[in-house]
Amino acid sequence: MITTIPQSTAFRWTYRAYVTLFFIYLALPLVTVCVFAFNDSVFPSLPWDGFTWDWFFGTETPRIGVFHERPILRSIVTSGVVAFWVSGLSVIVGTCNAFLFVRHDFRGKNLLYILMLLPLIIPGIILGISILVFSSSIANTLEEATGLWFDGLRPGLILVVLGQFSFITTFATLVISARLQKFDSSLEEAALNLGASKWGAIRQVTLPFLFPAMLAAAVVAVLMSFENFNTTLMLVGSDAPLTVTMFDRLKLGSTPVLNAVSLLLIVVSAVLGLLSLLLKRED
Amino acid sequence: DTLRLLTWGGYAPDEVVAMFEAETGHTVEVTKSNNEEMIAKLRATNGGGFDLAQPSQDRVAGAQAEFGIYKPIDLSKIDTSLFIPSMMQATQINTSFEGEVYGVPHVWGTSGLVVNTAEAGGVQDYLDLCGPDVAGKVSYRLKRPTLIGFAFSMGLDPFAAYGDADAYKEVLDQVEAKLVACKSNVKTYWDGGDEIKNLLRSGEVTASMAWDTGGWQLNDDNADITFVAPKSGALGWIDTFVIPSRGRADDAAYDWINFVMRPDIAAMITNTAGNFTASQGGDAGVDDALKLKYQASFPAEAIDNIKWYPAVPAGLEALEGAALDRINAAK
Amino acid sequence: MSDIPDLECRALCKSYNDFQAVKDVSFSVPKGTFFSILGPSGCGKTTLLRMIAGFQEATGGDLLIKGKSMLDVPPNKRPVSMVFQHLALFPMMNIGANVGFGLRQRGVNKSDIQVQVERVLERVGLGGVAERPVDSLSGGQKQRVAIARCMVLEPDVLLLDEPLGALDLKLREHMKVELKKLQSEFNTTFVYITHDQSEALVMSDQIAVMNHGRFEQIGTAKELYYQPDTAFVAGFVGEANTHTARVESANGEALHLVTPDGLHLRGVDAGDRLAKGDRAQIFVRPEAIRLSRSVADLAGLQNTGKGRVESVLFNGANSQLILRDGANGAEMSVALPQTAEFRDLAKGDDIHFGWAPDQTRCYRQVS
Amino acid sequence: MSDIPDLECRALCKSYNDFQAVKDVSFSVPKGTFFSILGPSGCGKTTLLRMIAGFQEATGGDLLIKGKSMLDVPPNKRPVSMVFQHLALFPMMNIGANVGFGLRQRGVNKSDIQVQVERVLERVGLGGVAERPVDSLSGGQKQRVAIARCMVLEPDVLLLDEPLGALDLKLREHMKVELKKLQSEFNTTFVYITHDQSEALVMSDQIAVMNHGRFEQIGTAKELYYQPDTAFVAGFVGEANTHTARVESANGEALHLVTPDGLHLRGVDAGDRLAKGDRAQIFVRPEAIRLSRSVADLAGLQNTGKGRVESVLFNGANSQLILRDGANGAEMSVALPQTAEFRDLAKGDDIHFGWAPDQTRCYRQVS
Amino acid sequence: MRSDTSKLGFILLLAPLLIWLLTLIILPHVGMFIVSLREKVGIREYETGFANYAVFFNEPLYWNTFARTAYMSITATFLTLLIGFPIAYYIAKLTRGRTKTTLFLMCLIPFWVSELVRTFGWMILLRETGVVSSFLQYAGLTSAPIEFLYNDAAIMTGLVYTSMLFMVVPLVTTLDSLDDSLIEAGYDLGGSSLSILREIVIPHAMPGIVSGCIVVFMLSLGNYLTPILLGGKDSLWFTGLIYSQFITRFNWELGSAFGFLLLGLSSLIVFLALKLSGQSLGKTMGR
Ligand SMILES: Nc1ncnc2c1ncn2[C@@H]1O[C@H](COP(=O)(O)OP(=O)(O)OP(=O)(O)O)[C@@H](O)[C@H]1O
Ligand SMILES: Nc1ncnc2c1ncn2[C@@H]1O[C@H](COP(=O)(O)OP(=O)(O)OP(=O)(O)O)[C@@H](O)[C@H]1O
Ligand SMILES: NCCCCNCCCN
Ligand SMILES: [Mg+2]
Ligand SMILES: [Mg+2]
Repeated sequence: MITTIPQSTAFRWTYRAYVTLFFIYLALPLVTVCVFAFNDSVFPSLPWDGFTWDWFFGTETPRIGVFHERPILRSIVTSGVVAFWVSGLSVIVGTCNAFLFVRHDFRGKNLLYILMLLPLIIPGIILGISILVFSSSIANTLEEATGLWFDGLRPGLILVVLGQFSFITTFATLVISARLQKFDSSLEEAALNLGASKWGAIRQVTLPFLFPAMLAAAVVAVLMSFENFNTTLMLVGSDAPLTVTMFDRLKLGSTPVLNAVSLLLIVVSAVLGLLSLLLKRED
Repeated sequence: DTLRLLTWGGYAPDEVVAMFEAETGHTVEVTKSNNEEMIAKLRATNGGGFDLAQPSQDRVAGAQAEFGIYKPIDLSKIDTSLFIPSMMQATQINTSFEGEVYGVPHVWGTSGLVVNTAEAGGVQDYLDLCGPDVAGKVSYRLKRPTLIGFAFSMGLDPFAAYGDADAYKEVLDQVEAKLVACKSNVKTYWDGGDEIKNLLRSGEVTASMAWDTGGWQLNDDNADITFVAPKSGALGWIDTFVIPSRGRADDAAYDWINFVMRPDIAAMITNTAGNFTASQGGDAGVDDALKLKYQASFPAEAIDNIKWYPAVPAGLEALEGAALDRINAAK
Repeated sequence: MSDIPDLECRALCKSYNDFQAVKDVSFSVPKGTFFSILGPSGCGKTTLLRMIAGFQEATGGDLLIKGKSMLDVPPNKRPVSMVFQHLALFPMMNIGANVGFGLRQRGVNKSDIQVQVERVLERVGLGGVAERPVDSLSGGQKQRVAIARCMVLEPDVLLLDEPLGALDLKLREHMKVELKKLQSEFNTTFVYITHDQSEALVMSDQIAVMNHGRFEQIGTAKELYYQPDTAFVAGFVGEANTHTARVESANGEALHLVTPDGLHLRGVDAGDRLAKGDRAQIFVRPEAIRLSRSVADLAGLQNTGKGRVESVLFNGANSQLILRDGANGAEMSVALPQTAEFRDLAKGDDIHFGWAPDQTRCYRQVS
Repeated sequence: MSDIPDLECRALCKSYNDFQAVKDVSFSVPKGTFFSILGPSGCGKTTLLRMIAGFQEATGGDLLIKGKSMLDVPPNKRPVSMVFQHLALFPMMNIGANVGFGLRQRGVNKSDIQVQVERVLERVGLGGVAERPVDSLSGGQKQRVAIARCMVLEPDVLLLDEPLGALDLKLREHMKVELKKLQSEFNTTFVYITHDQSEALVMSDQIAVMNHGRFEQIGTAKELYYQPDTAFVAGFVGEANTHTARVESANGEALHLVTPDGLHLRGVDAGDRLAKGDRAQIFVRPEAIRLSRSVADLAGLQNTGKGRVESVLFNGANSQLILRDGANGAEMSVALPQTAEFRDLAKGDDIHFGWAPDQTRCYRQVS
Repeated sequence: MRSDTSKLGFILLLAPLLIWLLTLIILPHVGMFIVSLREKVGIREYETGFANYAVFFNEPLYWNTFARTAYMSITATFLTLLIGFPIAYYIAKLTRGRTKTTLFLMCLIPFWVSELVRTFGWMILLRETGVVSSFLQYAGLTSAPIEFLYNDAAIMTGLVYTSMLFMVVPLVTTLDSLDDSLIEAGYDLGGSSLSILREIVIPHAMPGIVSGCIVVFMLSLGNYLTPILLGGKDSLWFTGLIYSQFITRFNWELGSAFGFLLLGLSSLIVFLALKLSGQSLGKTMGR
């Protein structure tokens, strides 16, 4: 049951075997994806035709490596731009929300809190289509009324950013609120008592305290943005982020280039994921 | 300018793009897609987001009527002499709406059967895909060409029923029943050209309904696999150029059209995409091997038997969609 | 000039909605005094202190520092500093930055800050630690940093909200002595709140005992201990045995009382001017009770009795006996004298006890 | 039958890798005893208790309850119950379900459980609260529920791991007395661990003082206080002034010592058989030191001196003086007698002091 | 004066929240609802009514798919809980220090990789010419290749895999907060492992279980990639229907109606789960 309670050896070993199997199950698909990035074949499947770096550095069709695939490189940049805006916006709004929910009491607070949590239980695809439908009808109305074009309200990067922002902000709010809740408000009072102004106290004491959480929230936001598919799919215009590009590729039939991209993604995500955990542990 | 091109896989090979960019100074961003998604995207953006798209000719007029997502083609900006006149004309007729022309032809080809003759030599027509000898080794798309192909194979004439929704519904019901019964034979419904090629190449699928080019390309690696024009007739399609109503780089779009229709470029595209183009003299530079395969798949009577798609009247797609959904849901 | 008190409260009040947390509190603290506010949990100490610091607005009365009203001065402009219960050292800054924080807010230039920070750290015995992170210090050292952080600003009044509450027993004992020493070195006015009587008694020049939002008594430790003004103070400061009784006769301060069991006691009136027939509450400290094996030894004491030892709570120098009074069965605790004479006393033994009338303080019973 | 002890440990050991947390501990606890284990933090108390409960495996020695070895019995089968430091009441159950938990595990039927739960709750003075949630109780009440939860199972031995540690001062004082009372009512063997000497002294029949994994001494409170076997016990139990000195001459137990400053002291050998020339550590309790304004009064005491009052730590009955010895400048704390004679003593006053040789316990100095 | 500035501060904090919720959550859903009420009667002609909802109820295909999606999602949720609980327990209670951190991190790594990549991995593993089939042939356990892809079991494998971390993480967090001494106390009072699990561990872990289940259920219900890519011809999933109404049928009106029904279903099931377990959304999800 716990380490201090004696258990039979058979039980302990069965339990350990189960845990081991579980982690094999977790690792298997990822390891497979990574391994086949080096298969010297145009399919990411058996048989194993030898080792190659082509799917990273190749320049000859059909073996064009990730680093020479313009569309993939472009979509990585697109994903990066989207992630930047999404994490920036959601951390800012999340920080405001955290202050609002932790520091203020007002009528309707509970209702707003539930509303704030709602994006967690709305399927991503619904978020996507509702924003698509809504922004399109606004755009139609505006265009009819003014004769101008409102491209920002049509599928494209702006909507992708807004769509992802709409639910990632909830995560940012939760992460930052959790830390702000742990903030001992007497620290702020101490700053006031030592002569700091209200804003000075927040800037010099509260925000530095929140910083690890804000950074962790930003990393989480970047990761969620990078991997988001359902919401993005409905809002994407001509600039497709990486997952959408990969999905299109996958539908058309996969080559190990996809494995190569995945491998890079896994490496980067793992690094970022670890980073965010390290930051969280500072809490 | 940047030309945002919404097209099929293979229609804008990297070398062609590079040559075009070098020659004109435009940049090209290629998004690969299919008919439904092209229209869906343009509908969502209200005709924005892209500067040039390539739906099939039967999908232009209906979509224009419903959503108004294209702008008329300015034929004066196109070097019409580059096109095979008959195709140009047929396409213009099919893509006209309220007196304006919305599309010009680019690539044409057929859908038929791609078969591993060593393992599924018996497959000669669409209905043969439902035979017991290929059980579990079959693939086709769950899209309208499959409905049409099976209808012809069952001795029906879906195109004749286009004008009459009830009659067409009748046709669809029969096809639906057939495809539901056939479902157990299917390994998976394929989606993109490379996907079906992978399935055939790996041997997971031995007989499929697919585009002709796939068969010819696979033939290079495995002589057993090839395209077979079905007994009841291959389905002929022409993919077009259309200009989205809110495209922002019309000049670049026209430049692209005129560029890729040049016989030398057209030949390059044929060599990668596998399909012939509407370019006058474009087949001159095509690999002899490809021409041979084409001729082997299409003896004269097979060419005559090709069923060319007429434009889809608006509204029929809803019927087809419902039928496809039911097939998908069947167990 | 020097007769203006550093801190003065005049009928200060604070209500939360209907609830009056601080009621009409008035006091003044002369310069350089160690002033403690002692009271049970929830009596309003923190509220009072936070009003002085400016974190809570008074709902009535006035508050003056060096003779100037502070009511409209925001907390960051008041010449008072506060040591928080959990110290509230800034964890994101090193020790030097913590101590220099207030000077930075005043816009003092960097090199001056550094000099002053180092000087004050040395005064609290922590020279050379400026670069170290806060967490590298022990509890007692942190305490000193918190004080240094305030003292560097040379406040008129230093407020301390139970700063020893979070420390463990041994360290608390030690810091009591240390705090008092620091205060007399800096010669700054300290206002110290606590619910631990021994802290207040040991350190303070003046103590105010607070209860239910009111000050019950202000005085030195000895005054509170030996001459408590009210029953509450008598019970809260130090231990005491209590009885209730009726006043049989009053002769000036000297009272003659009878308990409900008919026991006669002699006591002194603690100031409530009790008269015959009044119900009184009586307090007798355990150490005021003398023990003896023979009645004769206790002859001089007017209140005597005989009891049986219920239990011996042996605790070295602070041992106590729990006696059961033979006359009325009441429990009584008696400090066990350090003389070897009573060391062998055990449960069940009988013993005589007695105490003097002037150790028997009587208050009016409030029912 | 009754001479089989309830609990017996024989050379019990516990190592964590290289580190020996409990070393060769042997003791036995007769039925009905309140047995305390007292020692500083980290000395191995919890480890020992958890071995008894079965949550930690002994790495050597034997452990018997009512004469039966428990080494191979899993914790849920041992006839001992444990009151955890933070009580470990189940927050997901109401009070009745908490107390009835153990009986449910034994398969006792529902109505019996209800009856027994109610009975034991009444015995701890909490009748009728069975339906209430755990959190509706005060700290002291929770304590009693935790005890009731164990006692309902009628264990042979009840183990308590610093159960008062989390309570505040006043409540802790109160619970000390209460715990002792409960123990004698249930007449169950209690094994109680604490690092607070006053808890151990007040409640226990027998106390073991533990240090670095070893038992230094087992005895009653008085034995430990007045006849500590080792320097550690002398320093840990009760307060003491310490000196170091060299033995000048030894005459049986009586020693004559000289401090490094040349001061001559008379003391008794605490059992280390000191000889001339040995270095000794000397302990004198603050309350053993007598004060007087005249030297003459202290004539009988062989160790005397004169000092100046450094500070008066007034704390009611427990007031202390800090004296600075005029002869060698050492600080000394002296309990302030309760007699009014010294009440007016103030900082800077000079006073004579002295103590008897038998209050001067000497141990061999371990360098 | 002081209360004026704090009022301004409050409004400044409130504004982003309101703008966010209003323009990206509330109004879009209202808009979607309005669109779902538009019946198409001809080319570019619409009327208002519930026809789109009627389509749903009259076509067995749609509500069958709806039911299947709900049923599969609930199954996936239970499976995930069943598989994940012992793991979370192991990490939270049976490991310490470095091992614990490592195992916890190992749990998280797949979580940070896009779902697409994870599913892609399963495709490579499960396809007829894939790793598992080849391995079985190599090991002599089977003579012919086996197709593991394109069936409900494959979908379930993918869903459980994708969701696992969202179950394990909240479980580890709540189990971590279970004081070991409660378990010891239970044991000390004579409890068996099973009764302690039932009476102490599970009641304590309830908020984690509920929040994990809600998240996993929502993720499964709203999943699009896994059923499409692993399910093949049997991939039917309600999100797929929504997607095809928007993308291949250009029928936003029906698609919006479907979207609303899905939202209704998910809210209903979450509501029921919260009611049955006596938890609240704020408590479980807000952590
Ligand atoms: N913001 C508030 N709203 C309502 N009542 C409050 C508020 N703050 C404190 N109180 C009440 O005022 C009374 C005094 O509280 P205060 O914190 O001043 O007590 P305290 O003497 O410092 O107690 P402690 O020794 O426990 O710190 C308490 O009864 C408390 O419940
Ligand atoms: N699992 C363990 N592994 C290694 N060392 C341990 C372990 N548990 C305890 N120790 C060490 O054993 C020694 C005794 O610990 P134990 O908890 O028994 O002390 P304690 O007397 O109960 O202290 P406290 O009064 O602080 O509770 C300590 O030095 C501790 O660091
Ligand atoms: N129904 C029309 C099909 C059009 C197909 N275009 C195919 C391009 C393949 N490379
Ligand atoms: Mg307080
Ligand atoms: Mg311990």
